[in-house]
Amino acid sequence: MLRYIVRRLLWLIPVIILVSLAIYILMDLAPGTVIDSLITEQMTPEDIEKLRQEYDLDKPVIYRYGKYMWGLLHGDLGRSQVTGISVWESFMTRFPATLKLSLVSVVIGTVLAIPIGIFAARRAGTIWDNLTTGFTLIGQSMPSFWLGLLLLIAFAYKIQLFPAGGYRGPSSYVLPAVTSALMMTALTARQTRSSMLEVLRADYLRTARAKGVPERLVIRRHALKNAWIPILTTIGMGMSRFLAGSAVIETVFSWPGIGRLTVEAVSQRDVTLACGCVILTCILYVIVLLIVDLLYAFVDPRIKAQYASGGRRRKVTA
Amino acid sequence: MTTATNVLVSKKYAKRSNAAEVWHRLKTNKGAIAGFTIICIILAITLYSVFFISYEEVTAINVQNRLQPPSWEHPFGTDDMGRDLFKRTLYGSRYSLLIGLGGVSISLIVGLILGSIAGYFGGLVDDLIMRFSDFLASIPTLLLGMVIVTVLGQSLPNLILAVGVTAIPEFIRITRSSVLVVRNQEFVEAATAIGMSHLGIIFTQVVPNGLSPIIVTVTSRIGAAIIEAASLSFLGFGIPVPHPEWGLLVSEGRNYIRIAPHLTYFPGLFIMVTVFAFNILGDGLRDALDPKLKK
Amino acid sequence: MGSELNGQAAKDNKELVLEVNNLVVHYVLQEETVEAVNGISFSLEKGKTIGLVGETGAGKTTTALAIMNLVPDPPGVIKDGTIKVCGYNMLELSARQLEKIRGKEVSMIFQDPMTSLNPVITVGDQIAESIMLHEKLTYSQAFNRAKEMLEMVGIPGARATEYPHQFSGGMRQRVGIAIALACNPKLLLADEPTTALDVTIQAQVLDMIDELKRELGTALVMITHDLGVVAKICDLVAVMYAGRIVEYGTLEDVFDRTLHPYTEGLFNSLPDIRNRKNQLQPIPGLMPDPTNLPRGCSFAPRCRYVSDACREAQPTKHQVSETHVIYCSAYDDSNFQIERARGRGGNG
Amino acid sequence: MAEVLLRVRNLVKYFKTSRGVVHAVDDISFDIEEGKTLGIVGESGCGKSTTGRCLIRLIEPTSGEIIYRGQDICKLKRSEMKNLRKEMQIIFQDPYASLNPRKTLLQIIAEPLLYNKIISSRDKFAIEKRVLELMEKVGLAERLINTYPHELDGGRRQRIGIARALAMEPKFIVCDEPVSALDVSIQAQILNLLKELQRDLGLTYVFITHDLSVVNHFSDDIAVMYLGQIVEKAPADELFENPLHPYTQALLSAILIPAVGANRERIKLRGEVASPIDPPPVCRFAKRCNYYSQECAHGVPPLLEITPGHFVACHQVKPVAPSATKAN
Repeated sequence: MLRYIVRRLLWLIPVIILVSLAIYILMDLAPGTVIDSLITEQMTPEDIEKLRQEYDLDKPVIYRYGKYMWGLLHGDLGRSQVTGISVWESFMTRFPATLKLSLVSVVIGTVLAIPIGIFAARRAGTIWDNLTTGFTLIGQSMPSFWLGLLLLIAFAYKIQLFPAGGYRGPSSYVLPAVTSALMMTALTARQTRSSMLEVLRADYLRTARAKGVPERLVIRRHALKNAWIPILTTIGMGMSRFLAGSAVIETVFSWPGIGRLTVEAVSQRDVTLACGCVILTCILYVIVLLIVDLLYAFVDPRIKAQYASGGRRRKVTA
Repeated sequence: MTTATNVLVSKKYAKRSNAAEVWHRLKTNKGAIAGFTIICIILAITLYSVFFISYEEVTAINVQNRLQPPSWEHPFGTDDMGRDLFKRTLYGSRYSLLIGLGGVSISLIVGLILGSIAGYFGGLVDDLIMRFSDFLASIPTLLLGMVIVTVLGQSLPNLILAVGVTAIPEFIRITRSSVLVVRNQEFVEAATAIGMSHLGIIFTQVVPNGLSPIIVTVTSRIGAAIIEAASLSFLGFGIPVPHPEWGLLVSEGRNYIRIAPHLTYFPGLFIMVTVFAFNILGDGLRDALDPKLKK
Repeated sequence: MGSELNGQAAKDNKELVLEVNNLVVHYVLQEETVEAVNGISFSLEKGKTIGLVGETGAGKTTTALAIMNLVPDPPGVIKDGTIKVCGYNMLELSARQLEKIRGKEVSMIFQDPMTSLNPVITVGDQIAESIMLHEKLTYSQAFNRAKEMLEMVGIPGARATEYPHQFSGGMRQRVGIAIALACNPKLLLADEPTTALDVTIQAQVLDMIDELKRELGTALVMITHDLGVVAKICDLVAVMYAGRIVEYGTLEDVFDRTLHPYTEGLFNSLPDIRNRKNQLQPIPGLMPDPTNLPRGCSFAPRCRYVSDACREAQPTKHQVSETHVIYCSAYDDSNFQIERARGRGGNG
Repeated sequence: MAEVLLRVRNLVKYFKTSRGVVHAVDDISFDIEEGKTLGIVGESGCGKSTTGRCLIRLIEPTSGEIIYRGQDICKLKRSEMKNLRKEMQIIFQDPYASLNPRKTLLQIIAEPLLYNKIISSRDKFAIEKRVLELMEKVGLAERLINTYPHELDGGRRQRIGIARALAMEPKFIVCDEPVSALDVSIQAQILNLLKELQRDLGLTYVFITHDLSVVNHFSDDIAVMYLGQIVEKAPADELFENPLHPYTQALLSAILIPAVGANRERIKLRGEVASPIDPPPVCRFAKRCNYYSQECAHGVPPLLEITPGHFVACHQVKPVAPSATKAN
């Protein structure tokens, strides 16, 4: 088991190297540099040249990348080229906001979605099933920024129930959390429904009923336990999708999280900060996926045995 | 019977083919019909806009008319530059369709080739391709899209490329697993037994049988690509202004959300309806192609 | 509620563990109706074994599920008939009453040991579950009983904490048997319990079912397509075809005094291990489409003794002896004999 | 005596897995005479299907020789093998998985003809004529020509599989459990059909099955496999009357005979089949054997000819008298 975790974490190393290489060099090659925003009318060509030297822009990309990697090797992500604050510090001041929001929405989403999914699966083919399927399909089809804006218009401007943005107090959580939780609910409920449908056909449920297990326990103990794998996958996917897409919701609600930080860094050509943000987000992303994979072992002894024997991660199709 | 050799016996017993059977089941699926109808309407809108709405018309500034609420003259109202939002929204449909179809084509082609190679041959090739796919999948999609657009510059083709690249791992995975399923079937062995080559087997046995999950993924992935592109535009990494791309329209509307919320409503609604149509069609296709439903 | 059930049980005949009367089960699908079971009746005494024999689609499994009142609904509909297990009318009990009887009075072993055990629950817990439900024991007591059950079916009790995937097919089927026998049921339904197993393992499992059945005095309904299995462990045989019983009697009645043309056809289809040069005489044609059964005898299209009367009307019932019943119109002619009977030299 | 059509020498097939090397087929040798049937029996996982697939090179053997009409097919190039495939065919166990679900009966049976350019794909009439001929030969009604496999029952599908195998007029057919998925009455139909075809076309069969009464009925010679090795091989009569290997004896005693009072005392075996992964170099059956002695822990017993035509691989084949069956 431990060997499996270690192997998965080691996989991060080539990812970090490749991601940083790709992003650092690509962004460096992109038109425009970080000093574009620092240059003012009054500056003489000499001043600009000095600035370029300060940022090592007179040297080849490989030099800058090497310097960056050297730092990275020592655990130093460098400093933002715009603000001069260390990348690690900028990231960590923003990270709690994103983490809290994603946890809140994952919890709300899961708690809502699983009963909805079971409800729909057990009434497959009825009007109730069609209604929930319709709801989840619409939820999946809505761009999150649009849903966020609609909620803003309704609950922050028309009836001023919640603040329109910012990160102050519990009431500011409501709208962004609801927005992302709705997306999560739609996704997870759909997955729960289809994996429950799959499980409800299984032979071992017939065995359980033949033993005289009450229907409610057949669902809760025998069926749901087996449906967990794909549901977990979706929750994990939702969580990582949230991380990936956090920029959008954070922008809508002026939420000071890592998504917005990355967007700002990329638009300002702040190569060091952008690269650092992407690397750290990738690490988070991989860790979330790893946690989900480890949870599989919890719910399914077959997968646990696979990990123990050093087998590769089971590919679960969502 | 044997005397009338000028008529093929198989003609005499002609019946519905497999494709016709799927089409028949699709026709009886209300969701799929609804999705298909909406997609046709959107296509019609796009064709109309291509022929009857000019780029100048939707980008020309008319400050006197700015931020008017919806009316008969301007069904969706006007924006901060006084441009008719209705026409701008109709004009914008082409971007979403192009991005959806174009982006998915890119990921489909790359994913199909790499995925089937990985699935059919296995071994080292499989390992290499899957490592590449894992690597690509470990970068959050929106971030990858942002970086690609930033590096290559903001334009429609680059946006399509960005959206396409991010979905490649998904297509590699789906293709690979459906090829794996088919490859281990006995009828593939039977084809080997009659002396068929690898290429022959891939094209006559594996591809036709592994296609269903791929078709379903393509359909629902189009929707996801449209949303992703709109999100990139919304964040300022899309097609440059003043092109009336839907995500960009919502983003512009956001600045006037208090005084002119209609700027936000309509383009967003169009995104949702389009994506919904593709999703619901994908759902219907999945049911129609499901072999379990076959008798 | 328990006393109410007991009272009902006391009224009925104690000897009969199972009475099935005119059972009709259909699967109503969107475009068609599958007529799976079309009016079968049989009964079983305490401690006896009946073999339900037939080919795919004969309605054997549906009958067993109907006895448990577990026919999946939809699409399954029990159209007619009564089923009494130990005196309880299975088709009229409430869901809660059924739950009390299933696993306690009647239980079932399923065909495929690979899919019929829950993969994420330890085998010990799966056995203990039914003990806890029916015997009101604490978890640790029930788990100890589960270990004893495992020992009884020949698996070390220490393996109770393992999961199904850690067992081989034969072992899993033993676990299935342990689950079914955990609460000492009066009636056991075994749905092709050895079909998925290898020859030597099949023999082991059959021996074990036979021994346990004798030890516990359980009545057994053995569903199978294998006449060898029937010969080994059954006292009574019901041969089924297209949802009906065509021949019913003791093992000797059906095997040594075969009367029905279909039963004869089954015997003629089997290679004889004692005479390998023996030519097989298969039954021509195929099983009728269960959504579109013929008007007359369902076997008529494949029967070598068919007459026009067979095609027109349902076969008539002939009670040949106290134990032996056949449904075949050919015997309306008292001189009629099938070839197998002639071979025996039994002149009528 | 008929000519030897296929000579197998020291055939080995290993599969590498993460848990070790699976010895699926471990050094087996046998001959098949033209026009005869060799039955291969064994329980699941004994390597009988792998052997069958190796014989026609659907799976590449790890080592060994498969000599068909004097040439070793393992050494043939792809193109040479393609020509030979016309003579060597296979009928599969699962009539559901072995037919491409997206093709009609016509397309499935015509595929080998078209692919090997036996008939030009332009000559629709010739194709159809040949397909109808084959359909008639295996007993499929003309009206089924455009049906898809999923519309048909198991017996008819198996007939399609046979027609496809016959399309190129093969001389040698591997039948991999062709009847084990079928009902009794249908099973007899297919067995009779295969026998008829053998008689009419002079076919040579390898008949793989786990069903002893079927193999007894169908084969001239029988090889019994256990964990990748042949433990006993003899003419069918001889094997059933005078089984010498303890495993064969146990296997035969486990057969359930469909007659009242015909079932004798069964020879009980200990435990279950061991793992085929990296087996120790001793008799594979030793752990379960009722006649186990010190001798059995020394090396894999070779397959020796005990009486003419009767081969047994057992360290103690002499002490095992036929009467031992009853003594147990």
